[in-house]
Amino acid sequence: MQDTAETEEMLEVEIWRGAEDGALRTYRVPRRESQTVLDVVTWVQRNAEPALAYRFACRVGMCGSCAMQVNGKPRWTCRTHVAKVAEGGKLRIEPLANLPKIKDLATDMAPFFEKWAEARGRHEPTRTRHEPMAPVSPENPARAAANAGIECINCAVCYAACDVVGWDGSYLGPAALNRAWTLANDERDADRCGVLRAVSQSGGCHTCHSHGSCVEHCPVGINPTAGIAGLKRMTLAALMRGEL
Amino acid sequence: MLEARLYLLQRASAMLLAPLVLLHLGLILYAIEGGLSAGEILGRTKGSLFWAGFYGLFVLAAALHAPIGLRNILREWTHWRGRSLDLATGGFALLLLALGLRAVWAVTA
Amino acid sequence: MSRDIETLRTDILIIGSGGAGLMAALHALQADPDLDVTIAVKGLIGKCGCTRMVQGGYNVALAPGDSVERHFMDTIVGGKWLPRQDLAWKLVDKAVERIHELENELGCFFDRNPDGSLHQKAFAGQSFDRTVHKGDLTGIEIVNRLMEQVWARGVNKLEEHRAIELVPARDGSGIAGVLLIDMRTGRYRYVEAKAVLLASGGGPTMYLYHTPSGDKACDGMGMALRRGLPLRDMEMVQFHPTGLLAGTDTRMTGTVLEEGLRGAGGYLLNGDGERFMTRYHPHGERATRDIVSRAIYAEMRDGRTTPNGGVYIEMAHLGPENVAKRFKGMVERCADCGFDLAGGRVEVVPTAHYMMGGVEFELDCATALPGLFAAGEDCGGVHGANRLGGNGVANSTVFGGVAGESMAAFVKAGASWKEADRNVIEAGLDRAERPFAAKGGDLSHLRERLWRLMWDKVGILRDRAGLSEAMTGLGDLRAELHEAGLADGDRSFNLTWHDWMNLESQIDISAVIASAALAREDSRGAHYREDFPETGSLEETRFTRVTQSEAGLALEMVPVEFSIVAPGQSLIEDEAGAPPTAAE
Amino acid sequence: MIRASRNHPGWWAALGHRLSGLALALFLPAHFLVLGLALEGDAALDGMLAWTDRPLVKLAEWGLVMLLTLHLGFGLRVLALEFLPWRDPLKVLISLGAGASVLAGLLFWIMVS
Ligand SMILES: Cc1cc2nc3c(=O)[nH]c(=O)nc-3n(C[C@H](O)[C@H](O)[C@H](O)COP(=O)(O)OP(=O)(O)OC[C@H]3O[C@@H](n4cnc5c(N)ncnc54)[C@H](O)[C@@H]3O)c2cc1C
Ligand code: HEM
Ligand code: SF4
Ligand code: F3S
Ligand code: FES
Repeated sequence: MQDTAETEEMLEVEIWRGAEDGALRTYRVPRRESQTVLDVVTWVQRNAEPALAYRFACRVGMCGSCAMQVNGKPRWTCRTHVAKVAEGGKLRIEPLANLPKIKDLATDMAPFFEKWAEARGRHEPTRTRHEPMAPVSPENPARAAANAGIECINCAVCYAACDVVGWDGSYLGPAALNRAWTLANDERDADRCGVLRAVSQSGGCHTCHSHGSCVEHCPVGINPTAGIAGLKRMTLAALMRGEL
Repeated sequence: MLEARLYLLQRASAMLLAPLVLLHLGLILYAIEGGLSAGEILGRTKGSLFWAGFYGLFVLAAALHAPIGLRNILREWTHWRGRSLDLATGGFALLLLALGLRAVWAVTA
Repeated sequence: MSRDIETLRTDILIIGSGGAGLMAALHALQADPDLDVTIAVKGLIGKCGCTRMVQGGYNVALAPGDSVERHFMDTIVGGKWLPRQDLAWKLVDKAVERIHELENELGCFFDRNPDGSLHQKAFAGQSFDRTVHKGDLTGIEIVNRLMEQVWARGVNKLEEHRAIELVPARDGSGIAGVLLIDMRTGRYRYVEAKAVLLASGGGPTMYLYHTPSGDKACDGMGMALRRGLPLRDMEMVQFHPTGLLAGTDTRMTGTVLEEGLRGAGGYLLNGDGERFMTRYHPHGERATRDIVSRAIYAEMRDGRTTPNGGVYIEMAHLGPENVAKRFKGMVERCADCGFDLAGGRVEVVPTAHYMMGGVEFELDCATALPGLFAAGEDCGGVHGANRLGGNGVANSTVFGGVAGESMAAFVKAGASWKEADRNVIEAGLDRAERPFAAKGGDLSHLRERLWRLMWDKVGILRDRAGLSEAMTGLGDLRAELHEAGLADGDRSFNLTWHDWMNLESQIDISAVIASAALAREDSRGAHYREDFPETGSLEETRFTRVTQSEAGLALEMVPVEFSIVAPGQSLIEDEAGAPPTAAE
Repeated sequence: MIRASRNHPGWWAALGHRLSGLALALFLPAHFLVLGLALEGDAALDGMLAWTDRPLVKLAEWGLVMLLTLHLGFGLRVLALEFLPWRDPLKVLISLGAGASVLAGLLFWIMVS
């Protein structure tokens, strides 16, 4: 049943081989009924190109390791069914855009995470492990706003989709700013002003032009455009108050 | 916090420009619908303090708004960055302001 | 040429970046900020391993009416009296401080009650609602916050570095360092360290159907075994009853469909469309993980299967809209894979989930090799015969932190860098180089055979004959693997080379599982012997300990010390800590 | 050059906004210059009238008006996105903004021509 090998319907798959100076190479991969883009890549590695480099871990959309450009769009490949993307039985699979290529489909995600840290993307505590936890009402609007952006899997799909990232190397990008937005709304954080200062540097939230490619492509439905807009408003308010 | 200030200026000037442009476009439409010639229009604006203020504000806002936008475009679409770019776009702002005010003078004085 | 090694030096080397590894790095640096700490990990920091995949949540006794004693009793009773009690106590006791650290210091967003207090939900096998969570993506929240703090602490990162050998000192005085492969370049690296943490997270990926992330292959246990360290409780492999089944060609197969589906009243149907669970247990689909897994397996063995050889889960009778709302994440995931969970039937199969067994370790996370510490799923003894849902991530973060502190103290007490035993390094290189010297062989086919062998003979239902066959089969597979070669072309980011090494670790540890399962002639928790279906006397509970020497695997049955509570007793008045049996 | 990831209304709106803004920024000084120059001297009014009657200049002026309308529409969209606290209908808003400005532009074009 899972094996349609008898009829051998085939996919024509172009895969990027090499680093920056690489090129596309074409493979013919048997089509299966249940088949994700990651499965296609795996098939090529196991059957045609043993040295093919790609990255994955969880295979269920939680680790954010497996993102690639599929027919020109950044996607999580472990949860992208072939039926959804194969146009006329064809797939073009390339490494994620806007990141340095290491080899084949694996990119160097270091700049993405460095920018996350640059946006002060981490909690500054107000309490220690020996104190009781802060009561936080789930209905509190700030908490709700933070909650809406917190489940980011740092897959860098939005980062690859955003043109401004490609145009301006210093731009922190949607994911880092989205994380900053969750922190700026977290009443437990000791230095929310520090977050606003971090995202007001050159390359910060004001560099975003609200293209919306990030929200368009985020696989888990996060809306960085809204979060970044929120940061813009918050930083302006802080600027007026003379706190920046 | 230069970026935040520029952002503020650009958005504030845009908010100001929006109604000004609407009015300006409305005026043009009205003029066309009413079959007014340029001469007739000028006849109305000449010597009017209102129109002088209106277009003066327009020019001021545009002279803030456009160079900031241009700076963004140049930074993102070319390799031009840094002080020279800031100076050049600043110069462009002054140029717009000067040409604009002269035009306002010509139309309303 | 290819055997060239680049050498690095650090105070503390941590293998793995799950809950255990990341927590250890933070705690070591809190104890002494001047320490040079390095994390070496097979994937990217924080983006691999199973802590990230935790859905249910984190068990900790916080609520009024709950107590550490109660959590302890649930853990011991759930573990069928097999856990090492002082370790289990440390788990439940330290979990309270750890969850406060996660929320207060690391900034984890845990779900709240309307009054602002922490929300704790019910989870299988527990007498109290004590599972702290962030929706059903708790692991992402915990690991993201840990990862952010680790980046900020100046920890040295060796990402996409695979540990292949624990290297002892030449004079036998303890550990000297770890041999690694820089996966991106394909070159070898030797990292000298005063203390090393093994936190590579086990993971039963040698089964046809399995849940853990693809980077896990029991490498850590394999390395420990080669150093002569004892592994305990290795026969205890937990199966999750409902893994997604979509054929063996897709990596989706084996991934977990959450327990709550059954808890909420989902039906399990066999290939004939019949609800079968009530034939096996009065609680039907809501029976515990082990009972449901065995029942499904029995149906499968009797041939009443779905097209792909499993059973169906069906939710539609609960109202498709309702299901779509209540189990949004699961419904979306199934939809992405082409299945309609809310309104149709989805094929499922039990899937290997977690290894209760692992390296023997002490309360301070020390192992028998001085300077080598261990924490998390690599370790055995905390959970006994069965791990409660929610005790896994508590285990890795609690003991990871303990290990960090212990390593800092160990270094402070004067540990030094040691001269490595060159023979072990050479042996490690030989093993890694082996596929390049061999010719031919079909790795995919070998993997599939290992998967099926373990699934059929060392899986959910076991008996002597099957286990003996498995021992022989595993020997054959190892021999064939050693003949299976790879072209020695591009070694950088060569996943097939790493697949080869994964298979070697998996085969080594499979043999340990099979021999422990053969030795345990009773049935309890995750281990079920059809030829010995009785649990036997709890008072005489013994655990398995496997060690490896030149002569091969040696097995011992060691009596469990009831150091805190004995069978028949309880720390809670009038209760034996008997947990409810419902799945939710 | 147009990547598949760009093919959504928000991106097209941003491109339209940028190109119209760019064109405006380049046209505007010329517009000012012409206005200023044409009105110098005694025969200012007559000269002006004659000048604006030339078809090429007429077209350019119409173009400027067009661009302004487009840019206004797209600009209002950006301002709404950034300053109105609407969260969920954002995607809709992005498309609406784009659609509305194109419509406004067309309408204007039809009315004036
Ligand atoms: C799908 C799923 C759901 C789960 N849900 C829950 C739950 O709800 N509640 C709960 O308590 N527990 C749950 N668990 C169990 C829990 O995830 C584990 O118990 C725990 O997180 C293990 O943590 P760890 O740090 O020991 O290992 P992991 O988090 O698995 O990390 C292991 C690390 O070691 C690295 N590594 C492996 N081999 C090498 C090598 N050779 N060299 C270098 N690095 C290496 C890996 O890449 C990884 O970074 C779940 C597990 C799975 C798979
Ligand atoms: C009608 C009133 C106007 C409004 C509401 C408006 C609004 C805006 C806004 C919000 C932006 C920022 C876009 C971004 O960063 O993504 C912008 C950019 C810009 N505007 Fe305007 N604007 C107006 C008039 C003008 C005028 C008259 C000019 C020209 C003289 C102009 C030239 C520009 C330029 C060059 C940009 C940069 C575009 C970019 O960065 O992509 N604008 N405008
Ligand atoms: S915001 Fe969405 S697309 Fe961007 S990194 Fe996070 S999960 Fe990925
Ligand atoms: S795509 Fe980029 S420009 Fe802003 S809205 Fe998203 S970050
Ligand atoms: S493999 Fe983890 S998100 Fe795809």
